[in-house]
Amino acid sequence: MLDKNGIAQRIAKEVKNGYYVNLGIGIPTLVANFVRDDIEVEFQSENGILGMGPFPFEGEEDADLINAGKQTITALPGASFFDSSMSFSMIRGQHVDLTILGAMEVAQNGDIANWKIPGKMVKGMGGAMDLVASAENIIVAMMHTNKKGESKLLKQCSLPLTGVGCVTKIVTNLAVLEIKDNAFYLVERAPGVSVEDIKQATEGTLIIDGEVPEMQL
Amino acid sequence: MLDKNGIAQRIAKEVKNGYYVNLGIGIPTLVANFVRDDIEVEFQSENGILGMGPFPFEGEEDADLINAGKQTITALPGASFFDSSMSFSMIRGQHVDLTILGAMEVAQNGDIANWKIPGKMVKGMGGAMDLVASAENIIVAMMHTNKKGESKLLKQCSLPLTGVGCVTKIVTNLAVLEIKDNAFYLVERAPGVSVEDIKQATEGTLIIDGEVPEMQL
Amino acid sequence: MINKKVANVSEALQGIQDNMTLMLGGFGLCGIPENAISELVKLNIKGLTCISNNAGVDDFGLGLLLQKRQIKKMISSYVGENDEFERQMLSGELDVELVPQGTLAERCKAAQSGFPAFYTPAGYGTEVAEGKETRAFNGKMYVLEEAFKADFAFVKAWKGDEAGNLIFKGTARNFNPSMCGAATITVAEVEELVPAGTLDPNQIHIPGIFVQRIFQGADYEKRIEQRTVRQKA
Amino acid sequence: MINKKVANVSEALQGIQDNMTLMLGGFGLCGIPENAISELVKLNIKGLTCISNNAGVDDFGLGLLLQKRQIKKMISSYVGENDEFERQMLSGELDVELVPQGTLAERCKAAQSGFPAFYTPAGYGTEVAEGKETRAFNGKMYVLEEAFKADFAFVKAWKGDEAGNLIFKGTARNFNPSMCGAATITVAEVEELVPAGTLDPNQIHIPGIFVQRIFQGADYEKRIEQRTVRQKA
Repeated sequence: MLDKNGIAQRIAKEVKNGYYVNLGIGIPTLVANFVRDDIEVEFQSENGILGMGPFPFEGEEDADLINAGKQTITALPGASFFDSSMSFSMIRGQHVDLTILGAMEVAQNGDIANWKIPGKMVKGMGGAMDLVASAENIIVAMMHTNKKGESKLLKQCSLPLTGVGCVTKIVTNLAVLEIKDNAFYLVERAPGVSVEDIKQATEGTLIIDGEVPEMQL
Repeated sequence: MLDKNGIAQRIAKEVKNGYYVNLGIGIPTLVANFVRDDIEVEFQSENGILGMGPFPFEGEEDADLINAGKQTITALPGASFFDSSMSFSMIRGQHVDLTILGAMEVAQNGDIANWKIPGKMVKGMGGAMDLVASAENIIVAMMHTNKKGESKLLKQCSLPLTGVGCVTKIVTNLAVLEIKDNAFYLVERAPGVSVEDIKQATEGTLIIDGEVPEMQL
Repeated sequence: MINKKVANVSEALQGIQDNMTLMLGGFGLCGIPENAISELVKLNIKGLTCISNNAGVDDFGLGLLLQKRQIKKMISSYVGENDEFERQMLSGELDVELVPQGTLAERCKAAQSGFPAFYTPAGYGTEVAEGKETRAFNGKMYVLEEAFKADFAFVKAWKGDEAGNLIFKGTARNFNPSMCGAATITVAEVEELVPAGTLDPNQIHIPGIFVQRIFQGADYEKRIEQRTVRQKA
Repeated sequence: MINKKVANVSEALQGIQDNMTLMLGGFGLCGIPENAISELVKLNIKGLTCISNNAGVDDFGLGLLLQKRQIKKMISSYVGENDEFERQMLSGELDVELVPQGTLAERCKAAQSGFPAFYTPAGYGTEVAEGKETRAFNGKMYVLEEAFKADFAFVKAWKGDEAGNLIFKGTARNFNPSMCGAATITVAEVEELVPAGTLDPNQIHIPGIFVQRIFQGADYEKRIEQRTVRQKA
């Protein structure tokens, strides 16, 4: 079973040479720490930077340089700043190659819910609705089950949707899964996790096609 | 009767303090020469400059600095350069206060035709359709009649339209006219031109309301 | 050159009234019009509808207006950093319209550019699209979203000149450029106001035609919301 | 940093084929991709559809492609400076679609930004609107115009870096920025190509994400179409 860093580490393997990548808040942010040094990648943050670097050293924070999570960041050589409209031109125009974000629920038809729980304070969708509706390549990073132990991979989302039919890949603490033909296809097991464990934790239709390899990190 | 410079001189009086102005090719270009020095005005050229200055001195031409007529120009202090999309945001968004352009025909309902003569080589509308469809304040600068002596102020345009119901004021070699209620209202006579001369040269409905003053240049 | 310079924030806000709709630039606390917000607090303008990506924190940014109950409605994409906001929203004192971030930016930009409405894929199939026209183009579904209408836009730039030309810095740019010219009156406050002709005309982000009033702001706090650092190796 | 640098114009045009649709930046002869046009002539690519505000003059710019009958169709706003163009159009050899200038820019920009279509007032009530959807918003009529689709966009910038970031100069900017990322492959040629990190990230007009290939152009003629001067007093 993976921890949050393990999920991020596995997702980092999906980041290919030449990719522009948008990372959501939470586990996705950790992915940057695990991307191989020998490939060319640029991180986009939707508040207006391409070529985002690591957090600044103590004392070098710049109030005018933050990411979408409002954290102080740095800019790498080759970076650029732009306004929100151009930022979403990059996203909507499918110039960003990969979007990684968290979710509360994913359905087997690719629907995703990650912004609102009825009855609780609604903080807003931020850029998530634009990202999921626009990106061709979306990976969801999340725990397989919620705090109550209930599956987050469902036949149908119960929470208000963020986007419809948009998720193609999910990496959880238990498995890597792909969505097609209205089902979750089990692609890899996390280290030490059995197919049976994954079946137990998945409410939606789970397709197991032959031997399922353990993931290599 | 005015010549082209006279028409430009009369139109210059319509240019008010604080106006951003787009000047078309031909007579409108001459207007810049007659704008009072004591008011603040900026000229926009739709190929991407605000704060356009006069032509450069010999030897100071810059191939990267032209106006919409492809002529070499200069930039005044406070000028800015921008792309075509932003340029038409200024125009479509009605940030440009006054548009002055030429015409082949104007109809008494405000329709304008200035881009195409069937059977002749069509050069294109350039930015004229965007300008006339967007601007709230359009002045047409033209001769009252064409080379054959036929009126260019018509009940209805015979040529393909550039825009519908958009012209509000016309300055010709004979008169200043306003368009309202589907008619041309005679506002001023050019020096030495009689109301009768203007009647003769106007095919569309001409409204003469009381004494018509001679224009002051 | 058309001079847009006004003496101070007080002159810049001339004409502001209760129940107006305002656009305010900034992302989180980054690039917000601090001087304009302070003046709105001082003038105690009430019943405001604020179009702004976020709602500040309890004691800074738009949070200052919320404390004094000056805001009737917020139109934002994310409002989660503010306890007073939560209290007012849950009690029904504050009306909130949540808009996807890219849609928020483009509804401003559309107003700037004279586009009445636009089709975006964001929010299709969600409650954001409820009651709105949806339409397929090339097999993909889009939602029709309308341009905003606002009375004042308050933006913050790094440098500006008397002609109203603006240059932004870093990610403090964010929503500010798209709000310029998107309201009846755009007020720009800048950290440094220079004479016309000082800025390179190639480097201007927003030409002065989109700005009605400009002034040099004072006492910028530029508070950092999430100070995050790494250790030197 | 994702490196977009290619060695030369030949490498930059890899994959170009007959019958493709191209976008080409420039206004008149100002800011045109001179190197890409020369290479298209050299490769003798035929049957092209060219989206470009103008069609060059007889012996420069797109006129060079017209001379060799490489263009099947032009999509432009103004084409009046070219005798060969006129001859081919009147004889029916060349297909021409005239588009209002602002609409031309925005059909490129829409492709760049992922907007399938947009409503503009330009051309309403004229033959440009024939066969197109029209619609009223707030009592004003608009025409629905669709985003362009193109295989290659050829743009010319002043400075660029290896990451593909671009800076334009003067009015040579014009249509170039809106065409970046509006085609499957965007090729930028620049007068000066510098290492990544050299350009101020605040001053970049087009971020490298919109550019697939960049190279330093050679032998820019930058011909002036209408040399106009005034006399010293």
